[in-house]
Amino acid sequence: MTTATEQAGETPRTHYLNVNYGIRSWLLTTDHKRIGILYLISVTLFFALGGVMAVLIRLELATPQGDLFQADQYNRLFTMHGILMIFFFLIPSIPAVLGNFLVPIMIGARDLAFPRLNLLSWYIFNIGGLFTFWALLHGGVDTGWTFYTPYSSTYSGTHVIAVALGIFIAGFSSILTGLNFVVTIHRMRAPGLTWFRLPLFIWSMYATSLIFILGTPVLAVTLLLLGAERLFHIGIFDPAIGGDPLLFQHLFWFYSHPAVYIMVLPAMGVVSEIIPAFARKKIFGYRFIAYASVALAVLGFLVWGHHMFVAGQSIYAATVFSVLSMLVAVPSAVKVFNWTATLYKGSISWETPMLYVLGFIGLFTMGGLTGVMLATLGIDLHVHDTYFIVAHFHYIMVGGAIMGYLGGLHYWWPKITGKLYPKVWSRIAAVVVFIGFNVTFFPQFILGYLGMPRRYHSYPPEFQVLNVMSSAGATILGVGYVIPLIYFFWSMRYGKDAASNPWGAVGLEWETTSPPPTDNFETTPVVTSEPYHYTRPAEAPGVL
Amino acid sequence: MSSDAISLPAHQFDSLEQQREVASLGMWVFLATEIMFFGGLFAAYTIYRVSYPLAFIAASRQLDVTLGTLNTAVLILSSLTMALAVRGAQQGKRAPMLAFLPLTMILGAVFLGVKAFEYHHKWVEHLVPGAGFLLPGADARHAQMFFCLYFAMTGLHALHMIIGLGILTVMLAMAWRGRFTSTYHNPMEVSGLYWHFVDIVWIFLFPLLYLVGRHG
Amino acid sequence: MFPQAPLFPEKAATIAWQIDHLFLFALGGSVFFSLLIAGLIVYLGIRYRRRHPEEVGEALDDESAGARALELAWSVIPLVILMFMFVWGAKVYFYAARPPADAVQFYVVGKQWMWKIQHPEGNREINELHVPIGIPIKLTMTSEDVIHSFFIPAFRIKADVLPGRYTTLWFKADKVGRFHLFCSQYCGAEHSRMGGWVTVMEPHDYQAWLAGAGQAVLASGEELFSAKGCNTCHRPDTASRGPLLAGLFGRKVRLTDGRTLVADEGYIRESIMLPAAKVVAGYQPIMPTFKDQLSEDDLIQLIKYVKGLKAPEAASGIAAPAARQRASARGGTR
Amino acid sequence: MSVHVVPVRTYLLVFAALLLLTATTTSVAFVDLGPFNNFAALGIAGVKAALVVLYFMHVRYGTRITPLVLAASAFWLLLLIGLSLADYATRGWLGVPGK
Ligand code: HEA
Ligand code: HEA
Ligand code: HEC
Ligand code: CUA
Ligand SMILES: [Cu+2]
Repeated sequence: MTTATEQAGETPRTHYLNVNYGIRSWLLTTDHKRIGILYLISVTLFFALGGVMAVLIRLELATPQGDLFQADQYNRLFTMHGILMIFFFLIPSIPAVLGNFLVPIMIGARDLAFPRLNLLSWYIFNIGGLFTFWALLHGGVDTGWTFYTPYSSTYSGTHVIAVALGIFIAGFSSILTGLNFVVTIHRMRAPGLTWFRLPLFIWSMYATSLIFILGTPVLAVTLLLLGAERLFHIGIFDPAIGGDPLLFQHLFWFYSHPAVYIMVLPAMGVVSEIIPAFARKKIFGYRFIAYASVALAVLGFLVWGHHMFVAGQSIYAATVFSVLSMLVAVPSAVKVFNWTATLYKGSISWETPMLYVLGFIGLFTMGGLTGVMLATLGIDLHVHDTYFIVAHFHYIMVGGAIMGYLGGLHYWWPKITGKLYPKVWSRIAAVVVFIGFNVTFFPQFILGYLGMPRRYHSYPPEFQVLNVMSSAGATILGVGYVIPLIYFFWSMRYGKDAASNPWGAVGLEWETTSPPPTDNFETTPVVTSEPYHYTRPAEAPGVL
Repeated sequence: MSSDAISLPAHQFDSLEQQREVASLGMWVFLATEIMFFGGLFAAYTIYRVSYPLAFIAASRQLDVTLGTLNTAVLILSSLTMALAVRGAQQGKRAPMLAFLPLTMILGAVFLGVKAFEYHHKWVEHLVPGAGFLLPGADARHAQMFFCLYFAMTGLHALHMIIGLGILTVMLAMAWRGRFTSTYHNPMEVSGLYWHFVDIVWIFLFPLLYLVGRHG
Repeated sequence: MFPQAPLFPEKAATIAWQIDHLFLFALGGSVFFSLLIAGLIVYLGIRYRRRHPEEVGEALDDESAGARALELAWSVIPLVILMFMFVWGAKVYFYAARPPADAVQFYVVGKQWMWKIQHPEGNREINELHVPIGIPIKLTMTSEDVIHSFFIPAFRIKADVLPGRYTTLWFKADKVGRFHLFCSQYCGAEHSRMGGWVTVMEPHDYQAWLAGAGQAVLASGEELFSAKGCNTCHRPDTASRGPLLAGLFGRKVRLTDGRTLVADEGYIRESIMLPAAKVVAGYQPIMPTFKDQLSEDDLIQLIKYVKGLKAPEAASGIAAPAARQRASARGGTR
Repeated sequence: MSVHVVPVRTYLLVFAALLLLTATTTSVAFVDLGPFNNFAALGIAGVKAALVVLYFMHVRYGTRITPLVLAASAFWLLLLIGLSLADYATRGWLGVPGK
């Protein structure tokens, strides 16, 4: 394999990890790569916390009686699970970790446009996290991650304001990250790097940033209004003065539907990088995939009402939202088909990142197609607020987005840390995750159509068999997530050194050393070709 | 710090020119988020106004148009002085900045003073939503909705003004120390954009809140 | 061991099979596309496995006419399928939204954490709903506190139940039996226990049940109408200060601000709770609010009563008494 | 591209126009124009905002990207208002409560 051949005999090269040491050099860093790693630490902690709650949820649901926790404890569990996983793990995961690390490198820049703002974003994110964590220690919150009024504004006795504030604050970190990316991508590309030479990961980051910028503020103001209503006992969602609880839902979903594309677009970007790398060929339909990213970002803002089909919304509005939701499936379909077509006549190696990515395509397709079922008005009438929904979104978010995130981590890990992880273990983990995932969440589709409502602490006994399956699957899934955690840690100390381009991939990030120097490149690169330029073998250094 | 230290671009940029464009684009993108932030409130306003037109008319009549118009004029004037301060910065002249920045801040403070006076009045007149709310005549419940929105919208606007005053204080200090030159004055430009944006929000708030159904 | 573990829910209402058809069609399509994609991935992954480390894939020309056609095909074919799904789904949804004219009216009040149900005959029950088979039934629902959702999986329908508003659900049961009733919108601690049973009965059993069950009797709407003093203003003589309510339900009403709307339950409810919100053209907003004086149950009784007031001269349109003429200022009399 | 310094005269003219428009909008509000009162109020506010944006905020003299950012945010705001109004405006069309 590729050991330190390049650096043999020389003094250790300085790179961003060893330029300076000590906690201060990390906490005060403005280097986008180090900030990416700071985020990696933060989101992993939140994921573990949310994961532990998921385990407790599944433990409770293994029996129908609701005997492990009190009802109100259970309600806090799934609420905190949803909030931590969505706002503190999945939304920042790929953008803030991989995006931070890769965006400047992939466009040949020395750093993001606003490095100090970038560090500030990380602090803001953690302050928001601390608020939420504080609330968690003091009993948490029990409104569901959706905070529907008037339950959240009037009836809940838990720390709604603290958590809303936590999310509000963390939202600013999203906004600032998005702002940083947009400005960087617009203004700091290397010479020759035109829009249609950008890697598709950059396109998806750009589309994601658009949603950050235009969606997050609406959530912020909505949460502010909710907090004010709780504080002053009067406000604009209050039915007592003619307020409409549905307005809260409109405003909430105006952000939160696009937010699901915040979660999946970056994963799609990762997929678009990994597939050509492991099929060693140019991606099929580059432009269509690029446009589809932007189309998803825009169309994603037009469909929020599909969460309110049975909420008391006018049926005419529901019809409009339904047809628009159907449209949004088209760009997703375009992507899936283009990825699949890329495999045709490729030279495919089943490395770990590729395993995750192929898993992503399959599970995302299933999650997406069930999404289309939900967007079908007649079906949603029955399955709204049942486990069918729970299964749908875990298929996309856990089966899709997290698979993409893990695939990306495995793909760029050698670049980020300069170390290689054990191949066999990583493949085993990928398979365990895939199996555990399906065992956990497939039964939930059946449960949902049977009519088991979500957010249920206890349930009728005839649903038990499927629930036990799901709980058993969650155990497998949990093991699957812990294995990478172990070998990633292991690799940082004991892993072999990685070469600049361990996969033989094409892209600016593979042209610099692993790990890259603080300024990313020795000299500013000049781009002269299309992305994914795999045709001539000479260009792929045979380092494998 | 010496002035030539600042006339070099920061390390991630190739030129001052690029740095300037980046700063301005960054601010504009930030303003886009601000538009959506206020946008949530504007949407709520539109929906309730359409739902309860009579209550909104009745409630809006309780506001003082004279003070509202006055405040609009004050804010527009402050935008002018801000523009002139930025112009000074663009030319690298210290004197206009030192004259117009404080003037802008004073006008901002006047605006906030008037606003505080209006708030106080509403309190005295029992027009603050809640248990003490008292609006003679029709549909007091929905009129409270108007006042909820009124306080939320003008309150957030005032908060932005206060933040703006903080920013201008920093600008004043920087200008005082001669930090700005005709080649480097991004902070002034960008603060100016922010201030004007806050002005624009008011330009919309004023007719929506004060001028509903004044006729007839 | 385990009680029986079904994989597909029971069907007990006429709309259930419509939704099942739609669902099974969508499921078939989804299975097809999932297998297609999964199959292709696995097949291509194996077929084009990398043989030796230096190997490079063969770039396809994605600008060619063939590639364009391919892109077009896999955008348009899904689009067509999607539109088909949409139209079918919307048809079912509209069907579910429109109760038939002869539907029997039940009332449902949700509160943390129980369902209170009123039969047209005045019987009341809690967390149980007894209905006759084969008769369309319409539920008009509201909540006393937070949002709930009335969900009967065997009927495949649900609707959220909102505070301060009415929502509607209708069904025609076609199978005798006992079926789950759930609250499917999260509503607080005991959300998972806010449910019960729907019992579908043969009509004669239902009649027997109606007669047999000793139900608490509510103050009737008519009694409330005089007890709360409604009749001091809404009366068919010259002392009348408010519009005559006979024949109001279903009629067009014009408001002082120029809007017109159709008087439905929601409107009558609002007229009683927040009278000043929508003032009938030609009247002063003098009606007091009854917001704090009426329970949701009382309100339902009153609304039922007001709905039942038939216009005396409905067919002929003969000149009305004084109060009636004043009321005609409101346009759209029928 | 270097900095464009706008002449003081332009600023003063814009300022005068803004004051004039403020006076107009206030006085027009007291005249009954039916639904046009709303259009007038919003139209004038729009013109005022445009003046501030074009001159005080230098969009007239800047790069192409700024109007794009502005247009995008205005468009998104309209989406938010428009699609939620679509719900409120059509409630009750069917005459079945809650549909
Ligand atoms: C990353 C997250 C993510 C993503 C990407 C999506 C994607 C989609 N979602 Fe999902 N959704 C959620 C996360 C996500 N969702 C969450 C969290 C909830 C619940 C929130 C809560 O209430 O707590 C939810 C709920 C939800 C609902 C509300 C259900 C209810 O509460 O009643 C609906 C309804 O329309 C819906 C629809 C869709 C659709 C149409 C897509 C589409 O974008 C999917 C498009 C993809 C495909 C279609 C697959 C690929 C295509 C092909 C392989 C080609 C073949 C295709 C055809 C022939 C059609 N989703
Ligand atoms: C990104 C989002 C995300 C992710 C990753 C997950 C992951 C999982 N989720 Fe969850 N989930 C949501 C988002 C997510 N979920 C949301 C939004 C809701 C709705 C909330 C609401 O209704 O308001 C929800 C609700 C929800 C429910 C429904 C609750 C209810 O309605 O009553 C269930 C039930 O099974 C569930 C299960 C799981 C499981 C088994 C996992 C598994 O994938 C988790 C696997 C992970 C682990 C097992 C942890 C791994 C261990 C470590 C990393 C180490 C930890 C260890 C140390 C202590 C050192 N989730
Ligand atoms: C003080 C007099 C007064 C009393 C008491 C009163 N009303 Fe009214 N009501 C009015 C007037 C005046 C109107 C028309 C103006 C308006 O819509 O508010 C009206 C309107 C209505 C309407 C709408 C009628 C339409 O034609 O659209 C309904 C329904 C109604 N009242 C029901 C009731 C009920 C039920 C009660 C008792 C619980 C009641 N009212 C008590 C004066 C009264
Ligand atoms: Cu009531 Cu859930
Ligand atoms: Cu959605």
